[in-house]
Amino acid sequence: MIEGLVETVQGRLYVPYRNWLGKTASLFFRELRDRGRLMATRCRKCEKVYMPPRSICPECFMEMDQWVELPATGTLLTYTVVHYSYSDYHQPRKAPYALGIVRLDGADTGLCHLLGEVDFGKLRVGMRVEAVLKEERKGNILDIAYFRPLREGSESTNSSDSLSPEPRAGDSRRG
Amino acid sequence: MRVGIVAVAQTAFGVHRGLRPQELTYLAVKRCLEICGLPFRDGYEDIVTCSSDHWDGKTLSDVEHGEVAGAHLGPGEVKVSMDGANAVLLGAIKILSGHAECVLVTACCKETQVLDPSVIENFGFDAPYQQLVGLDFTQAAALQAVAYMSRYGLSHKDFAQVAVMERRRAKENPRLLAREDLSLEQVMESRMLAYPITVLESRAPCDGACAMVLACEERAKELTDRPVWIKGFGSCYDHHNLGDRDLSQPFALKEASRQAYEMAGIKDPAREIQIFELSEHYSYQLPLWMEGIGVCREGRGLEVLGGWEQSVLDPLAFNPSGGLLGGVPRYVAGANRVIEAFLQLRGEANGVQVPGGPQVALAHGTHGPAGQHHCVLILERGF
Amino acid sequence: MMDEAELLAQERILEVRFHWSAGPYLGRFLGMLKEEGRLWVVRCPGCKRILMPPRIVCGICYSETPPFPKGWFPLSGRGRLLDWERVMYPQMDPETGTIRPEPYIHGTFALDEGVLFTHYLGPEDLDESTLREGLRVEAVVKPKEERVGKPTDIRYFKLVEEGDD
Amino acid sequence: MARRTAIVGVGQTYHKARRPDVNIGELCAEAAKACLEDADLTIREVDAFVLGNMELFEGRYCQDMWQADFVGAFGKPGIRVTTGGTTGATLACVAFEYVASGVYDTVMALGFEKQSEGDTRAGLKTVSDPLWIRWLTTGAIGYFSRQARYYMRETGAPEHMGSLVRMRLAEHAKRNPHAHLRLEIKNIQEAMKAPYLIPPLRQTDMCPTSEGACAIVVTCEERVPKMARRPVWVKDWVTVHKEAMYIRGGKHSVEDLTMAASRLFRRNGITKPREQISVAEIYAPSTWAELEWLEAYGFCEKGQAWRLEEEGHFYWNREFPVNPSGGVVCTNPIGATGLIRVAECALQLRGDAGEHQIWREPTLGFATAWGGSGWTVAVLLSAQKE
Repeated sequence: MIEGLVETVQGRLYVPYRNWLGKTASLFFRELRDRGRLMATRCRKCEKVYMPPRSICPECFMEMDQWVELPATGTLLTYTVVHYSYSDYHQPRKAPYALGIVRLDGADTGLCHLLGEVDFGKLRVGMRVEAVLKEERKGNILDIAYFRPLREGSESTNSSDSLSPEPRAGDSRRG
Repeated sequence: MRVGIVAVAQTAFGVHRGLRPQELTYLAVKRCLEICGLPFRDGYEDIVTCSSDHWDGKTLSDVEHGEVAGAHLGPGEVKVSMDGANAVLLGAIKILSGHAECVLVTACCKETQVLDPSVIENFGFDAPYQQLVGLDFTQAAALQAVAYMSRYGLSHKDFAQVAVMERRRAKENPRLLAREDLSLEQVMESRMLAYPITVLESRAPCDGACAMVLACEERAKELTDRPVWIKGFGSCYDHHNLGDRDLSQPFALKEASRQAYEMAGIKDPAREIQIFELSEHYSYQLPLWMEGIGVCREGRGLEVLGGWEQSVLDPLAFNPSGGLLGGVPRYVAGANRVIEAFLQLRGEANGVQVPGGPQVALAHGTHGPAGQHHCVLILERGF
Repeated sequence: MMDEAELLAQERILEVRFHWSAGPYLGRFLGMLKEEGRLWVVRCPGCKRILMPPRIVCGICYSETPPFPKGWFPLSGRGRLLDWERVMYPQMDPETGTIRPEPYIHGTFALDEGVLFTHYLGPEDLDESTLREGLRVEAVVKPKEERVGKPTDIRYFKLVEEGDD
Repeated sequence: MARRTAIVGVGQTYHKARRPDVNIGELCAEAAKACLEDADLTIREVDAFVLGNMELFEGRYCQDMWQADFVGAFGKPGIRVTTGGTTGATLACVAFEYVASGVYDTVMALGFEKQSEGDTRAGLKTVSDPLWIRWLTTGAIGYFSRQARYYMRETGAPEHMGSLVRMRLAEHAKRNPHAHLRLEIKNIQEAMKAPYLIPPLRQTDMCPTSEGACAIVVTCEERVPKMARRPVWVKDWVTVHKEAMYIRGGKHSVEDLTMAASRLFRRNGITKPREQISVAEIYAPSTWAELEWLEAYGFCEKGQAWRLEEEGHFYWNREFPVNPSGGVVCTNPIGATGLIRVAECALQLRGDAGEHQIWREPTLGFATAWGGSGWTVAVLLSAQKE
């Protein structure tokens, strides 16, 4: 260090924000929180079903007011395994953890979310997955705990039944 | 009317612990104006700066960058808060509009002063659905890389080879910091960030600034006898929700380059363009962007790059500079692509000059998660 | 409109740590303040104004500033009160997200060397009714062991008697 | 200029203190839709987008990425420009340049702010250099209280002038359905009951923090005949910046405003601004600034503005209407504020301003934005092509 010279100064930005989610997302999260349902919006013009739901169809620039309930099952469009931790506050899990984009059955778009109960080495694009909901839900996207691989033979389960709660510690149902 | 690039300058890219962001911009501006002999402030009617409040840690980051570029009671100033290629694009538009004859374009980012880059990027995802999942741009890129791999049966090793190739070129480029080769093993075994992206396959954060002077045709010819013309440009937004996109298809890049080709009158880019300076922030992006600009078939970018696919294009046409992986700051990135393309067309790309006197070049910049926004410029040698 | 109780918001804190470079100009100003407790400045070689704080280039005449110590000199730290205001509203500190205690008096000073400076006007129990433009002021610098190389190494500016300095 | 450009559509949201029913994207969508409706265009007919706001005010990083899907920018060219307080007007200028360049025919500029989502004062404090006096700055309130004191001292304006300006703006805002603050102020005694922020600046003298968005559509001469609305022609625009203000103190400086206006007027043959210009929508964050800045722009002599104000000269139905929309003091979604000035000016020139339509047949309109370290953007609009 040179005397009489300050080379660097440590500082930070620390500002809290409160972003409103809007009517559409609020309705989606309330349905998810209170009834455990996954609701999507549908464009009357192009008939695309948007999950996560939005109020405006980005392609047609039309307002969407049709709601469609979707099953908890879907297909993995892509995935990654995150190996670094940058913030306990911003990252929902400790690394390593898997992330993916899931297209729920009946939707035209994918939802980006965590993948759980899965061997990282067995992740494949196209694999069938289902949503696992948290028991205590707060009204945000992490009310879905994660998506996990659908076990063979469980495909026939009807939509709302497959919304099984998150397994508790010691829960042996899933082996 | 044509828009000419008459002079360019860059600071060294690296860790500049001893300099403030505006001091970096000043050094680039000073050098650039010296090159073309324009006076400060009075030599140009408009300034386009490019920086970010988040990365400078300061609302109105252009207060400082504008000041050292000569904005005090002089030319107008506007700040582009996205990749630097867009600043060049806006500079060209200002001249085409007739509102300015000469425009100074600057870009600066001091990435190494930010200790939490991923936190900033996390705020780049929409509040309701994507932010809480903890995404940052590396994770979004990794999702794109896997989608690309799985669609065309590519492997991580393929992408690692891109990093090796780029490093081989980067070490010849005196404007970049990298001086040593990387082996495939080194790349593959470097720290995995998010599968399949390792730390050596992602752009190294660094500090730096660049500046360039754009001028209308008449002024450009006065200021230099070797102008480079901006013949065309285009830009395009893709969807924000990652799941709305087919990540293996750079739709927005296809659209941006289509606009640029149309404006430049280019019908067959692979035959008409000799240099492609693309913004690959991660190794997998180089082949993917090559497909996006329409010079090779979908899924064949790696083959063309490796020289295995029959193509009119030499693999050396793509990022002869060594690309961004060798360390070019964000925001500066796209403008740096323009500068490297400019140097190639002028025959001044010391160390990495492509032989044969290239006539036309493409420069590309991208912004947002997994290439949500793309900007493409076509440059032509004007002498 | 939906009942507001049914509308959701998401709270997030943007906390980004920075390692700001102070550069050879401001860094020198801060470093000398820490070292000597004095305000070292430099005159613009072009328009001759004092650059406060020192910076790489004069924003008005575009002359490049010589690096320390050529042309640099310390200010006396004395001057006259130009303007002040009692800040009476709560303000969030963007470095901590906390609300700073109010009120305090914020002063602008014309230093004797012909340059403006701005700082707290103290001490805390200063009687605002005694203030008027043109009063003599002087910087109160923290003792060396408390100085860290920030402008707050000056505790505040205090009023001094005319001719006291 | 390469091509003539005209504003052929404007749209804005109803500005409020909070909009919990919409997220940022949805707020912008409202303005984009209103604008397209006004122009009777579909989104397909818009060739490019110019987007902007204050970067740190909602905390969002590269906000345009999220916004794009909500304003119809998906699959279209676009750029994000952010210049602080002047952002809105800069958006308009960049849109003019996009069209004038001949590259894009029809361009939408859209600015917004959703100030309840962050802390505006903390956001504004970060304008200051983190290593210099960020810990000390008093933000806009300190600045404009000094400005008010300075104006009073220099011109002899009495202390009630701020409230008198506010009464005019309140009257204007009442007539503008989009305005945010719609105070009923019966008389000057009532106006002067408002509490001080820093004397002589009262709460009612300062701009609020609003949520809202504004959009305009700009098109080229060739396309104008096909448009539904009467075009408002863009005559000229100018940007003037000042050096970074390391220390805000001493005399208030308005040289940026003066230089911007004089450049604009000189280039366009305006020698008697108050006679030749029919309406001014100026970006003045406080009532006192409005008075001083009218003088700085050259609309009246120094010290004359408050006297004209006392005579009621600046009301919407009088000789020289200033801020018939209610101005920034009534409505301030920062990233949109400058654009609202341009949009309101265009509405006046078109004769579509409704209850706050100015009385005479307007010819020229003057819109400004102010921000940064003392920056001005000024735009000159014309009802006639020539």
